Amino acid sequence: MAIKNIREAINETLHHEMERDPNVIVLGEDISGGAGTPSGKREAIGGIWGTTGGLLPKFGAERVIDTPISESAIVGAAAGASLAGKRAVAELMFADFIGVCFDQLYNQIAKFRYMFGGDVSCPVVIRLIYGAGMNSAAQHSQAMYSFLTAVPGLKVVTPTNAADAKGLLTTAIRDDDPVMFFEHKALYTKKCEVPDGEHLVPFGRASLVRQGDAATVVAIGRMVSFAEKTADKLASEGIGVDLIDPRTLSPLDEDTIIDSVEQTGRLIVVDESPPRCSVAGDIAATVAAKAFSSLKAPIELVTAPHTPIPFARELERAYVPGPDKIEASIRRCVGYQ
Amino acid sequence: MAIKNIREAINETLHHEMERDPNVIVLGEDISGGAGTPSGKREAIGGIWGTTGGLLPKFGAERVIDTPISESAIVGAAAGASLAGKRAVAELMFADFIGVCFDQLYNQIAKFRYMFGGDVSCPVVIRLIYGAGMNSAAQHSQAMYSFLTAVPGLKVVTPTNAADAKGLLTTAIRDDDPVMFFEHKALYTKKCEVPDGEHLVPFGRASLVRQGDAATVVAIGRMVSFAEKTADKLASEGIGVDLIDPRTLSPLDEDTIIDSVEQTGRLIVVDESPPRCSVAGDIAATVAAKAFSSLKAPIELVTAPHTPIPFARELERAYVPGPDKIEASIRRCVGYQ
Amino acid sequence: MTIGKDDLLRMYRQMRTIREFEERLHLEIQTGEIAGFTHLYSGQEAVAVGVCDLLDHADTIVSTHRGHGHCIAKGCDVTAMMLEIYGRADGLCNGKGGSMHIADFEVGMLGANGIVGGGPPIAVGAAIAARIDNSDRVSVAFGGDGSSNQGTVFEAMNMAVVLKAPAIFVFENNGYGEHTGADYAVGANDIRSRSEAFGMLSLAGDGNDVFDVRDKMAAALKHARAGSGPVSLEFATQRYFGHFEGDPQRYRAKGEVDEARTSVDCLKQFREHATVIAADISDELDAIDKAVLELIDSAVATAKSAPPPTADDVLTGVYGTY
Amino acid sequence: MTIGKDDLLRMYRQMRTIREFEERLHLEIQTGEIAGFTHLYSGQEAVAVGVCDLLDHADTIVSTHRGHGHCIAKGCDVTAMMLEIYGRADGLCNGKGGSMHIADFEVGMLGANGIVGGGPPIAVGAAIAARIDNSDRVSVAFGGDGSSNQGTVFEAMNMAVVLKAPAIFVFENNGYGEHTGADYAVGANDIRSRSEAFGMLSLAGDGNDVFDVRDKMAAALKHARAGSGPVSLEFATQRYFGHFEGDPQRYRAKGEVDEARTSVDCLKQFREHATVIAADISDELDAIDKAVLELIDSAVATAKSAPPPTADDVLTGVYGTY
Ligand SMILES: Cc1ncc(C[n+]2csc(CCOP(=O)(O)OP(=O)(O)O)c2C)c(N)n1
Ligand SMILES: Cc1ncc(C[n+]2csc(CCOP(=O)(O)OP(=O)(O)O)c2C)c(N)n1
Ligand SMILES: [Mg+2]
Ligand SMILES: [Mg+2]
Repeated sequence: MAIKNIREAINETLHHEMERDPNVIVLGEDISGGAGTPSGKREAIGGIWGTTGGLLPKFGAERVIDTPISESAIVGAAAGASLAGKRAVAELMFADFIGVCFDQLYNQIAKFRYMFGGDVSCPVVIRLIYGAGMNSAAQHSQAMYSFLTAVPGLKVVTPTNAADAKGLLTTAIRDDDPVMFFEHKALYTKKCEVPDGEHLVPFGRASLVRQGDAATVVAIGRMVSFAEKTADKLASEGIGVDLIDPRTLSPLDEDTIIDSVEQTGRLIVVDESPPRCSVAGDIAATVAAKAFSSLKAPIELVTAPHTPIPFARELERAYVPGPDKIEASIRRCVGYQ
Repeated sequence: MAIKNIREAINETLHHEMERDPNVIVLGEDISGGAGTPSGKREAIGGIWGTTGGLLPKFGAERVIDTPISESAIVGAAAGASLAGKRAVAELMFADFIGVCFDQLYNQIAKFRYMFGGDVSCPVVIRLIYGAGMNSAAQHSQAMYSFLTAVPGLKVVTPTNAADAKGLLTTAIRDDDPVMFFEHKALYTKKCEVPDGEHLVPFGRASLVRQGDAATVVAIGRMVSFAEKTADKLASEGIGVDLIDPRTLSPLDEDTIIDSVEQTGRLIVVDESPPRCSVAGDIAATVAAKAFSSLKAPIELVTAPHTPIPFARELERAYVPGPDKIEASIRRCVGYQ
Repeated sequence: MTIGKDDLLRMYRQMRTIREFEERLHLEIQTGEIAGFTHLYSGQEAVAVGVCDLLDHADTIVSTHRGHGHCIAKGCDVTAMMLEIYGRADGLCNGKGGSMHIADFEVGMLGANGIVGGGPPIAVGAAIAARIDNSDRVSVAFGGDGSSNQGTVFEAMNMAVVLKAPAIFVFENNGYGEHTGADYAVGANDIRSRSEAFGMLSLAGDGNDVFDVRDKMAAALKHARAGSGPVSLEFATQRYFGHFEGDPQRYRAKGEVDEARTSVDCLKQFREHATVIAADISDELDAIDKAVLELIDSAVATAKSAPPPTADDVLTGVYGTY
Repeated sequence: MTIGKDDLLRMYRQMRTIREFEERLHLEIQTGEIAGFTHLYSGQEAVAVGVCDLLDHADTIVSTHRGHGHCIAKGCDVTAMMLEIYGRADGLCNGKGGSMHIADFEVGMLGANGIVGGGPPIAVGAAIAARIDNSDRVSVAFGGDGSSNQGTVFEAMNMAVVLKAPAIFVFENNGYGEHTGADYAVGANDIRSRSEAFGMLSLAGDGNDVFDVRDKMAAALKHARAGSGPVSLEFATQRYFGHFEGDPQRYRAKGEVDEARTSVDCLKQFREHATVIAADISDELDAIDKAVLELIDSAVATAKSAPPPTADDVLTGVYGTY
């Protein structure tokens, strides 16, 4: 075991998987950087988030591919390479850019296996860097995993700590289905113990981050960190909650969520996305349909408002659901008679 | 009043609004047809769904614009024209094609007003022809209004009869916000009485299609027709339900839904989309959060399965939620103690 | 390229099979037994066959909504295709894909595509894979004149150039995108020049002359297999039927199709050329006509009597594991 | 085109204002007071000014992530821009947009854009509107070399040709898309030829020479305002700072920027040309330097002391009515 942050865990996992399997390739914009520049020096950047550094020197430009600014071609090429025997890992430097390649994600990659009769595999991983917290404004801060969770044929993963980042990315790369791997830009420096050597986290298994019987809190992505703080604060007051990190949104570990709600009778879902057709709503609906008899209080949804993401510090801070909002919702839910 | 089908209602509304306001323009692929062909004859088709026929002869090629197969440019051009004083009505001949123009919809059109400080209007209407029922398979049959309902800044409309089609399209064209107008391909020939002259249906007002106190059924798009049949059948057995057609998914008329659930205590939501992050789930979550104390039974979600849409007749029939499934859910919900 | 008699017979059989397949579908569709949208390839056979004749199963192609001809030329089983188009359980895609989504990876057919411009980026990926494998495989993307206005196609061409990928972009300019003419929708209507501007070898040819198509493809293969990067080929051709079956075709000039069928038809031209190269070939060509007719008859008969999928099949084949 | 002294002074003031605005931001950003990603325009001033000098407020432009120069050249208020970049309530977009989303419809500035290639389709729409109004307005889309690989840009160019829309596509080839060179990412690295292949008037020029830019733009305007359709202009230029503030710029050649600043700098060149045209102009140029410096000083001071928006503002301005 060693302490690592998420950025390091992802970089090491990419190195490890590329060593392990010569069919693994990586592509995206400025994955290495420096191609065709006056300096001629490659590795000018190693990915703008620093997650793909060192890959090109070690594995060469054939397998570590810097691309033009052409997301449809990036995702499509990743798909085509994966249909032809590779395991392509493509980076969308901002998840917000799914807008310019959405067809390749939702009409192509997601549907190949089904449309073609069930036997065809497209083992591609799309790494999407998402989330607010850097004042990148409306087009560079979104948490839109709901769009891809909605799409049959895709798997959606949202690691929230370095150990899971390693375990889930390893599973994603070795998985025979297309995986949308969401990395929160504000979590890259989050540190924790990471198992050495082989470490796989299975899809569809939530992790129980905190335990308690007063309520069930399901938090997604960066919201897990906020909910941890809140849970610890409330615990010190004797209000213990189950804090569940689904880890994968598709498949979703309904059992763990429902089992917990059957114990606590109360559900709070925390999601950085706007509320409409969100993963928060999706989980709430599932519980309202499948654990209704256990519910003792209205389901609380803690989400961003139904607005685009504003630029100014004060506005973004007010936009993102924070520990205060989470605490208020938990108290309201627990207090409901 | 006169009997018209939805295709006729939409075509007449486009004619009427273009006559009324010289700033209204229409664009899309084969809106008129025949441009640059050996015959040289325009109006070769009048829109592949026949909804834009007669516009070009009457209003000319400047305002009725046949475009290349370039959806990003179509939606972007509609947006730009609308920022520059026009009211553009663009057709996506299959809603499934949002994949190749999604950025213009969700990062551009939806966000202009907010990003630019709140005073800018982009009064554009995107007509999206959607839905299963014609065995058009995985890429030409989807009902993905959830993707756009999720996007702050957009309004989403789903007319289910000719009168509403006229009233909602009129409102959409005169609205100063971007409106996503979903037309179900299997409903075009559905007929009903349509008011003559000016007829506007306000956004955010659901219609109560059937009345009863045993349960609340919310159905979307084509599902309304199926739910009507089921409701009438059950009514003849003395099981009366409130059948609610939201008509607009964004804004959503939560009050009408919640008021009904407060009477009936039971909710069934019927949606042609797959279940994850769907409008069905969205409505269920809203009710679970805001009308919990009234609920007497688990919320029933009647949706398509979490699969792409299959081609074969037998498969598509099994994929689309039909009256049988709706009936079973209502009975289960009403029977729950 | 020198062409032997077997080459002639093989190419003719392929073209005739496509023609027969499509002409027969045109009739069968009118019975209402076939569901969905069907886009027929009749008239364009020389392109699919001239391009695919020099490929082997290791080489891959991606196709379009008008994909039957590409599938047959690449070696898909005709009966399995017919079953798919009829939506049968034993169809090439178990009835889940239909006419617009036929694929057969065994023969290097990576899929038809219902999205105009959906294929080329995917073809570039397959080409990248070929490069990484140090193989001399190539990857072909078919597309129409209308598709040359879709952004994804340009992105794919540029990326192929940047990565020197062995991708070959084949544009079939049949003069129409649905009900609109290429003279209107394709600025300058010169797809070869669009491709050339990215810095790739770009050739244009006569899509009604299978020999010309094959020669251009031979040049493209020489270039791509040698690792010299992508190639673009534009072929002028025409479709004999509507955009989809049911198209009223009001955009046609009077007698346009009859004229094409009698003057530039690829099969007609082929017979003329072929008899010059091999005087005694006509009987063998007639024999092929007969054999193909029987093949299509039996494919249709098999499809009509084959069992449909069952409702449970809807839920299978979404994921490998879930 | 003949150029009078007022023209010279006006253009110089604009270029100097942009330069000062950006050089000052470069310093202020290091204090940590400015949030988000900022992409500076220093080095490229001659393009924005040469292009916008002949436009009036009725003409529209759409810009990119690197939009400050375009905004200033089109007439946006410099202090209101500074307030926006500082995220203040009285910013041009009330602090909701920030550096990447500045717009001011009053002066025909239809918005910067955080999405590479997001703007050109929108510009085509504005051009269509100009046509419908029978006005002689034009619509300009700015973009970089990297954006010339984004599908949306090609779609926009083709559609503009097809609709003969008065759109002018201005490509600023500064040699880089982020950390990657145009020589690598832009196949053939010849954007002019890409545009020409769609059948539009396409010119290339020296982006460091505001007079050349202005001449090319004059030709473009003559063409577009006359209803002869769209135009594409490619200008070679360079950016002095990193892609965004904070960029380590490991891709630079040694002394690359210093070399550019001393040899081809647009302001330096301008002074040389200007004094040839009007010998006595340097004092006035010096006066402009001084005035601009004061303007930027006061803009920064105003921005620093201005109040931020309040939490409630998050919820406003999403819809006109809802
Ligand atoms: C992205 C997208 N836009 C529009 C369509 C509808 N459509 C299907 S085929 C077609 C015309 C394609 O023309 P072309 O590329 O010339 O191929 P052809 O039909 O002539 O073989 C159109 C517009 C589509 N399937 N996908
Ligand atoms: C669709 C999309 N892809 C990627 C990015 C990230 N990005 C922002 S600017 C940029 C480089 C653009 O290069 P260029 O067009 O040459 O403009 P320049 O930065 O040189 O002014 C990239 C890749 C983006 N904003 N949008
Ligand atoms: Mg065509
Ligand atoms: Mg650049």
